[in-house]
Amino acid sequence: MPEKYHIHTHPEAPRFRIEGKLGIVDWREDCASCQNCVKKGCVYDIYKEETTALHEERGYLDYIYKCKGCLTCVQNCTKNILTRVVNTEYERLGDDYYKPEILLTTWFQAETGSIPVSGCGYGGPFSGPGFDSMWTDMSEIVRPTRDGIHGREYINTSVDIGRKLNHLSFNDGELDVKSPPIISSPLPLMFAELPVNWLRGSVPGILANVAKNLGLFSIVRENEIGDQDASMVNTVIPLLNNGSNGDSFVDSPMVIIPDSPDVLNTVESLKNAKAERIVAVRVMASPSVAGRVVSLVGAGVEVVNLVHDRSGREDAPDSPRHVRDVVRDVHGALLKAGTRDEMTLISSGGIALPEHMTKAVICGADLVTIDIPLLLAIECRLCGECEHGNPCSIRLEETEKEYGTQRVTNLMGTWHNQLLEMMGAMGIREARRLRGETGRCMFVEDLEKQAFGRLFGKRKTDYVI
Amino acid sequence: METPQQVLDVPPPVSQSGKDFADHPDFARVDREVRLALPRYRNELGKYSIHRSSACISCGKCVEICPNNVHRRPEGYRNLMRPFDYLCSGYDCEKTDHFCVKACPQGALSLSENPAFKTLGDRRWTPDLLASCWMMAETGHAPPSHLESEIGASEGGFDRLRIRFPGAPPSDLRKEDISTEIVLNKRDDDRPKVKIDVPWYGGGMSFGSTNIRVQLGKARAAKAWNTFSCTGEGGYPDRFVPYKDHMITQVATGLFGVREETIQHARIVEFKYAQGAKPGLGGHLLGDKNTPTVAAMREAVVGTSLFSPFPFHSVYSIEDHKKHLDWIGHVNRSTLLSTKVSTPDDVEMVAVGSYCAGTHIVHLDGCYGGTGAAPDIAKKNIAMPIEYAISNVHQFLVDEGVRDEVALIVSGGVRTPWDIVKAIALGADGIVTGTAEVVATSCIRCGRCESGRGCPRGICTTDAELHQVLSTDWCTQRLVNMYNAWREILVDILWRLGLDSVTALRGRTDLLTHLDYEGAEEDS
Amino acid sequence: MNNSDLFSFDRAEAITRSRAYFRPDRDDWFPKSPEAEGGCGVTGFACSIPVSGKNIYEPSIQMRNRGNGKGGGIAACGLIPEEMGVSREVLDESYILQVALLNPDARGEVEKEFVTPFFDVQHSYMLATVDDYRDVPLLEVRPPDVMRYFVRVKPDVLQKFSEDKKLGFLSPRELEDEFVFQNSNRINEKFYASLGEKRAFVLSHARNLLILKIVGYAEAVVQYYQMADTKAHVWIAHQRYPTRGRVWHPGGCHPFIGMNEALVHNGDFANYRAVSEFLAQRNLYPQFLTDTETSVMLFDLMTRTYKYPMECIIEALAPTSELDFDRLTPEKQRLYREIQTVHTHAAPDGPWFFIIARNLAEKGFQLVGITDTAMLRPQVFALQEGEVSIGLVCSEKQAIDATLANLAAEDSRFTPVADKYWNARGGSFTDGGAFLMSVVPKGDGDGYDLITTNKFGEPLHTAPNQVHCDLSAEISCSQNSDEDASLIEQALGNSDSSHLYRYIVEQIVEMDYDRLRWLVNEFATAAAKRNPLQGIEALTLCIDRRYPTGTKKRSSVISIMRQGLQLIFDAQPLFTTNGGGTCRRVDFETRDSLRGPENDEQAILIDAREFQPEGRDCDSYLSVDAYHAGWRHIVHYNSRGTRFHGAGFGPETDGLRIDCYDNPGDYLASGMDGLEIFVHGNAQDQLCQISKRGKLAVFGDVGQTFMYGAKGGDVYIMGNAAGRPMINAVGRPKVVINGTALDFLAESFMAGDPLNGGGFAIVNGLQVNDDGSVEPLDLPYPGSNLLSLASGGAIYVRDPHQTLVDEQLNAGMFRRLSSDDWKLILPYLQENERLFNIQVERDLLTVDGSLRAPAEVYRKVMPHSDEEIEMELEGLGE
Amino acid sequence: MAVKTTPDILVCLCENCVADSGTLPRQWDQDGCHIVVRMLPCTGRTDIQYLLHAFEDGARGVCVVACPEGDCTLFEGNYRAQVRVHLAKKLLKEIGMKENQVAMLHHSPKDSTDELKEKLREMVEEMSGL
Repeated sequence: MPEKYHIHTHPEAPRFRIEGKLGIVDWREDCASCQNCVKKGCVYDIYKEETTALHEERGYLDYIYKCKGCLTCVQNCTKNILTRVVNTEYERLGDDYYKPEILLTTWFQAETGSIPVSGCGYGGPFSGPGFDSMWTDMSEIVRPTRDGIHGREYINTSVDIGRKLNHLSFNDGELDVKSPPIISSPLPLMFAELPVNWLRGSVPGILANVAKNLGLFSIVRENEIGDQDASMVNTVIPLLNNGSNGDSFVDSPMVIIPDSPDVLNTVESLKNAKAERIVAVRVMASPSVAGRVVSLVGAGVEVVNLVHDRSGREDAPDSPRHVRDVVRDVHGALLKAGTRDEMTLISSGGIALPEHMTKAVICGADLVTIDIPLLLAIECRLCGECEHGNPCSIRLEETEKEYGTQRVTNLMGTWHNQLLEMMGAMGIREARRLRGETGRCMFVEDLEKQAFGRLFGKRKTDYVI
Repeated sequence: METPQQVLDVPPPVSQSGKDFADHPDFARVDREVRLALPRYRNELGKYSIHRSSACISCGKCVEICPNNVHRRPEGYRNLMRPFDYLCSGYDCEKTDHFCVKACPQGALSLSENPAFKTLGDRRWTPDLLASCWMMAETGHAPPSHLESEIGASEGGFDRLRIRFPGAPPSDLRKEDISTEIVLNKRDDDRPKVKIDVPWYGGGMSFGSTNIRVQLGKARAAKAWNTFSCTGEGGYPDRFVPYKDHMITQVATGLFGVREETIQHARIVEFKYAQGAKPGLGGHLLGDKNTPTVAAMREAVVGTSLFSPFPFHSVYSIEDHKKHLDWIGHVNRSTLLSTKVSTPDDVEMVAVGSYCAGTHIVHLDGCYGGTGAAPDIAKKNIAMPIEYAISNVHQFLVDEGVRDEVALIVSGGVRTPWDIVKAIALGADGIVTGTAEVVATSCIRCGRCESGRGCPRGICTTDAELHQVLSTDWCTQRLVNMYNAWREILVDILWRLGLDSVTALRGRTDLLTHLDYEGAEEDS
Repeated sequence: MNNSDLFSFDRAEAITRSRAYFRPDRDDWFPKSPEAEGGCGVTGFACSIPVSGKNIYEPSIQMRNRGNGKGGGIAACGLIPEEMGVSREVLDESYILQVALLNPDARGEVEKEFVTPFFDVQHSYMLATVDDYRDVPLLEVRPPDVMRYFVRVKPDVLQKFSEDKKLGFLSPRELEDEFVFQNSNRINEKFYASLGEKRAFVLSHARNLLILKIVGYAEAVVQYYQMADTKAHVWIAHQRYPTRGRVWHPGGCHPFIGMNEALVHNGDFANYRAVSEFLAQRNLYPQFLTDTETSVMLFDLMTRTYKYPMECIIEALAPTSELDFDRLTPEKQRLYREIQTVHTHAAPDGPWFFIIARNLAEKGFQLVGITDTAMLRPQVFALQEGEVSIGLVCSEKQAIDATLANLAAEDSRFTPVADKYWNARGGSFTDGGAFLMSVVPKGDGDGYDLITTNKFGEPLHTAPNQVHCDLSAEISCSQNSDEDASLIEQALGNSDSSHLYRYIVEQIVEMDYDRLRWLVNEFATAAAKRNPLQGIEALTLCIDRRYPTGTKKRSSVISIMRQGLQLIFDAQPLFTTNGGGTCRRVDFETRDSLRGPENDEQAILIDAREFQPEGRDCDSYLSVDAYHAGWRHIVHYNSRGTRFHGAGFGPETDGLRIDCYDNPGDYLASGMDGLEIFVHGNAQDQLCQISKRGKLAVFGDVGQTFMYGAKGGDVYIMGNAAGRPMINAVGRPKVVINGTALDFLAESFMAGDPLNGGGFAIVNGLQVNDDGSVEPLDLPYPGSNLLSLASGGAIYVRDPHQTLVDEQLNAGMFRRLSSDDWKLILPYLQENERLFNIQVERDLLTVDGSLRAPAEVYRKVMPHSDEEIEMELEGLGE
Repeated sequence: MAVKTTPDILVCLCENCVADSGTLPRQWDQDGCHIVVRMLPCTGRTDIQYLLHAFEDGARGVCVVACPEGDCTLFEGNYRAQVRVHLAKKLLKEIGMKENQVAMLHHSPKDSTDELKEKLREMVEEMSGL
């Protein structure tokens, strides 16, 4: 039983200017230079840099996007020469799945290592596509909440990966069955293999280092695994190419092979090579994936890695389903086949925020894999320059190892704490009990039918999910 | 059997005790009268901005014709003041005869959208809703028509519900006869039948997190309108004693500042099981916010961080909850009991369970409610929006046959009188205001309440310097005005619906339509 | 895998496959339950002799306020053949199939389709009931008629069943069990679950065990089905508090039948869906959709289908975790790791507490109590061993005492006080959070023994070779009466009330019960007239203190002293009668005649019988009126779980003294501000919440969340505190706990610096045995969390052997005891000595026989004060 | 602290001139000069000191791109920018540098971003000659 798992974080300031959302523009000509200028009264002392920036010209605009948006200066200036603008650079950040807010909060978490806390209620849309269309449950009077985050009660977030027995069997008190090999991850997440154009410079080294420190697993493509020292071996999971025999990775804890028509004998040959090594099969999410997974598991596959695209969608010609529906479909099919408890389901793709990890586990995945958030932690801006072959504006490949490691460790620390917050709220103290517990979450289409359907009849258009 | 002598140094009592206030009777007196409560800042943000170029020859033509008092020239001055463009009704004015830009002989005036206005607010509290709330708090009447003051832009819940008005309002119904009273004790027990004049009361903002002047403003506005405000978790400052008939005292999970003395003050005791915005999570007041006055109130020791756990650690089932209610009922024999819960998946079960345990008021706090500080992950993801919870709980209580024995009060995302009508039509008896009251005292929802020295605008802060910017009278007047504006709009809506009281509106879902559902005509 | 387990592994597969046809044809396998419930009241006892149904009556009434009359049920195991109207052989071998007929004409169909074709019916009858259900108090809904059949499966049916389902592996009895189980499932599917309206369902189908449940209180079951005189070895009962669903039929009520066991449970699962999914993959589908049904299905799956040993079943339900896991032996850790890998995701999460009645066929009967790992439900175990032994489990201690009092009235071999009371520590390495009370047949064939073991099989005993007193026998005049008489004169002569106590301590070992009862009786009658207050104090001292009692059981000695006190109390004048004296008595009838004290009246005695547990008619409500009328010394006696003693008096109540006898209920002394309150015995839950000032002394254990949110007060506890003591305490509470706490002691303690005005707690980790000897517990503090997340205050733990480890702390640190610390806590230890006779030198500072310096005995635990932790915690935000 | 590369030509571009969909490279080389684009919330934000500092750092030309007249989102930002550019030209002349090393362009967000690139290319060509 691991002792109380806790990730120690330590603040690590960013190397480059963060694209703030709000800025202040003022017409200095009309300024009456009042003695108690509002700029002196700024509670967050934003303008202190302005005076220095004017003297030594060093990117004088750095400070204006640190404005916290309290409007005190704009509203108090006697000449009303200050006005507030939204930084259009900020609005162009990321893409339609990785919205600017996601980048900003990920950068904050990677910098401070503490979960983002702010005042006033949620200001976003009522609901949204994908994971935004479900709420997790909370419990108060009837089921107690577990207060893990403040460390009152220990909430165990570790999950087991591998094949499990349907039940044990005893012979006059003695356990007389040997359960198959199991590896355990302290968090329900793994580092996925890096998208190709981020395989530059120190980036892969940083992620491997964090995985080693935190005891997490990281998936690496077969040909990218250089010579690793002993300590790395037990946290790296090779992703084998099609038809590779995986001999050079005999003592890795687990390997992943892509699905193919004769994948079963590849699995068998790998298992014969080393029975202790777990073999996972990677399957692309598609409308008919559930049947394929059930047949694979029926044939003895221990772990299935269900892969979606970057915004969590299956590849289907029209209206592709999101992770939350694909995973529930696969989980339900395995349940009906009676084999869900014997295998491990890993969902990849579409996990941008810690709540996505929790919601994916609720929908039925044992654990998830993440890639993009790790890159955001070392300040990537998803500007897409590297995808077009241009040089990276922040030279990601030159990130120092300790700096990058601390940033990603901070992010993992906040993801762990936010997982504890959500599990604590729903009164569950074991991540293994969170899997498939759709009793502890609410889907918007069900709530709509139950509450508004009863009052207003049928919806004109289905809920956009 | 004398006990060992203890070394005691009790922290100094709060400087102004309740007795001080009792001695100045006039201070506690407050009335409903609407008086103009000008904005606290020099440049209030408006939807439009008017620019006066140097071509102006101060002829004063615009001062005469502008009905909204945008252009002013104080007595004895030649030049005009910079235009108060937050009062300007903008392009609507073009079609009228008093359009200052056209009327200006020199063509010195120009009208444009205010660029900073669009950077305000968010999808739930749009800039128009913020400006409407400020105007209501300033004038005490309905906001000007150029502001969209009925719905936000969250594309769901209240924002997709519309009220279905009949053709013509009934001729015989007079607006003065419409009653907006609701009864909070619907049980036939021997506790007083507490009634409030308006179907809402103020939400709890704890001492130690909020400016005492804002809290006093809320308390005095509650007294003026014969409704309630709430002390929040941080204990019961003596300065509330003059308003104890209008102050709900809160027993929260940390049991901070809960003393038999304060429980015996209150006409209503509220059990705070959860807060909508951070359901299922405890709270943590930083050590440096635990000033001597806060420590004295919470009977803690100065400078220690104060943690409130999430659940009541002594309540893990409905019958534990019943014991908890009976305990407070034992300590104060005439108080009403209110149970504030957030909206879990089985909110109907929690509501009917609280009813069985003896509570008079079931207060549901939806997940999109306001907060001084909450993890962002909680605000967005945990618990159900209030709109679903209201209709489910109302229907369930009706099926159980106990709907008329318990007051169902809801909160969390109720922003305008229109939201109140929709909430009551969905099945609530009344609502609790939270963010709306804070916006009335010039909050702009910048979300910086808990970082560093607290709210930069002086509302949710105990910072010695920052909280001087507000005065109790100003806060009181702003809230009295807003309550008046809300009541006028509410009465107007009830009148147009032909209903003579707000209780008649309860559960009338037939008066509502939802734009995404069949049978709803497209939004006008 | 060697072939024997091949055999057992396939055996389980075969049984699971045989249930394949249970799979629901609709695609939504997990419908939402129309009903839901909060916590409830559960109780159960196992006795070495069969006892009548009346006795499950009493604890159920006591816990009526834990239910709301919408559901109650009982189960009885180990019945008497004659009362069942069958022979011994039939009772032992055949199944008692009980079908509840929600509408009477369903009986014909049930029998035609599911009884006559498969079973040889030895005997069957409709259960006798009272004529009109309205005669039974508080029964609003007519309970269903119940048909009871004593059946064996026809051999040919069994043969065909074994072939069809390929169950050749099973022994004949296992095969028959499985057939009965599946047959009942089909009955429920046809007559209850599938069709819209519910017409009938199987109440129970076990051997020598039956379940009855109704929409009403549990005691109404016993009255309505006239079970008051039916005797059985093991009884369990449940008061339900359903909060959802129009309940008109008892389908969803507890207990639920597995195969050979009945289970009641109070609590709620956070992961009901995950548990249902675990069962669904094993072809088991709940039909009544409640947590309890899934619990008994889990239990039956693991006992009958998988044949797990009892210890492993308990581990699967309440997995050992945190520090307790690390303290297990390595091979046990390996075994538990295997069990957890397979079962943790389906272990019930949330507050729960199971009481199970099991029929072990030739090995007798068994009562099992299992608590959840976070110990969130109140649970008390009790044991009384002697010529007749009984083990009890209950949500509240007062219900246990009510049962014993009832039994003692009926059969003098029982005494109203149990020999031993204790709490189980869920998921712990010490007792595993579970206790099994097995009624095992004696070697010589007639009569049974009661063996109590914990999860690990370690037996639990009360003091050996002690005998109970037969309280109903006449008191004969003892031979050395004159010596005792003169002692009584002396005791009453001077004002020292400990005179009698000292005499008793010297003499009691040789005294026989007769002499003791005579002495107490005489003393009481004399004191009642001349000086009742001193008499009360003297006898109270004999109850509070522990001293050697020779071959006499302490529980009987206590009962005798208590009868003496009762004599004094009853002799005091009511308000309605005139007559002087220092005391006035008031009971339920005369409660309106309350008036202030006149001339030399000092104390008011409140007889708590018939008072309500809470509200206007509660005895503590009356005590608040008494205080405002001027009384400054209040005594509560005969209290049975009535609540809020010492609460509701308002601010500044210095000078008020309250004494509570028997079973004061929850929330005692909550909010006290200056008063002094003494509890002469064990206290229940939520004691001393938000206490501000004043003093509390408890001559026994205290329950859950003791001193929750306390602001101050001097508190002395002779025994243990259960879960979460002093959580969220602020200000300056000062507490001495002589025993220990289950877990989460002083969590979020925010009581400043103890050395200048702050608060602290002293944990001595001792156990005061019945004979007054004081011995250290094996671990002063076994919990996994101590002073977690605190920002003030300190805990002084008597831990001479340095057993406390860092993993128990969270943002706390150990510090050596300084001389100032000792100067601070010494006066409290001296007061502790004065109250409980736990002496500072003899018991606290001597370790393995040698006197030690305080710093070597006590360790100080205080919050980690440096900035680093503060900053990290600060990062978590409010 | 921004990326410290000394631009030969500094372009101060108002963010609102660039259509939402358009993307503009931040730095490129043309005719032997290194061009760096600095995005501004509004050209009203340009300060004469910043323009002159660019020259101190060795820039050979500065160009300010603002919204067309009367179409500035902040109502008078581009008007103030014209005043400052005019003043900067005067100062450059005084210290003997060529006036047209500071230039001002107008571009409307409605026109396509390629047109903007074209204008910039011409301007750079002209400036590189100085």
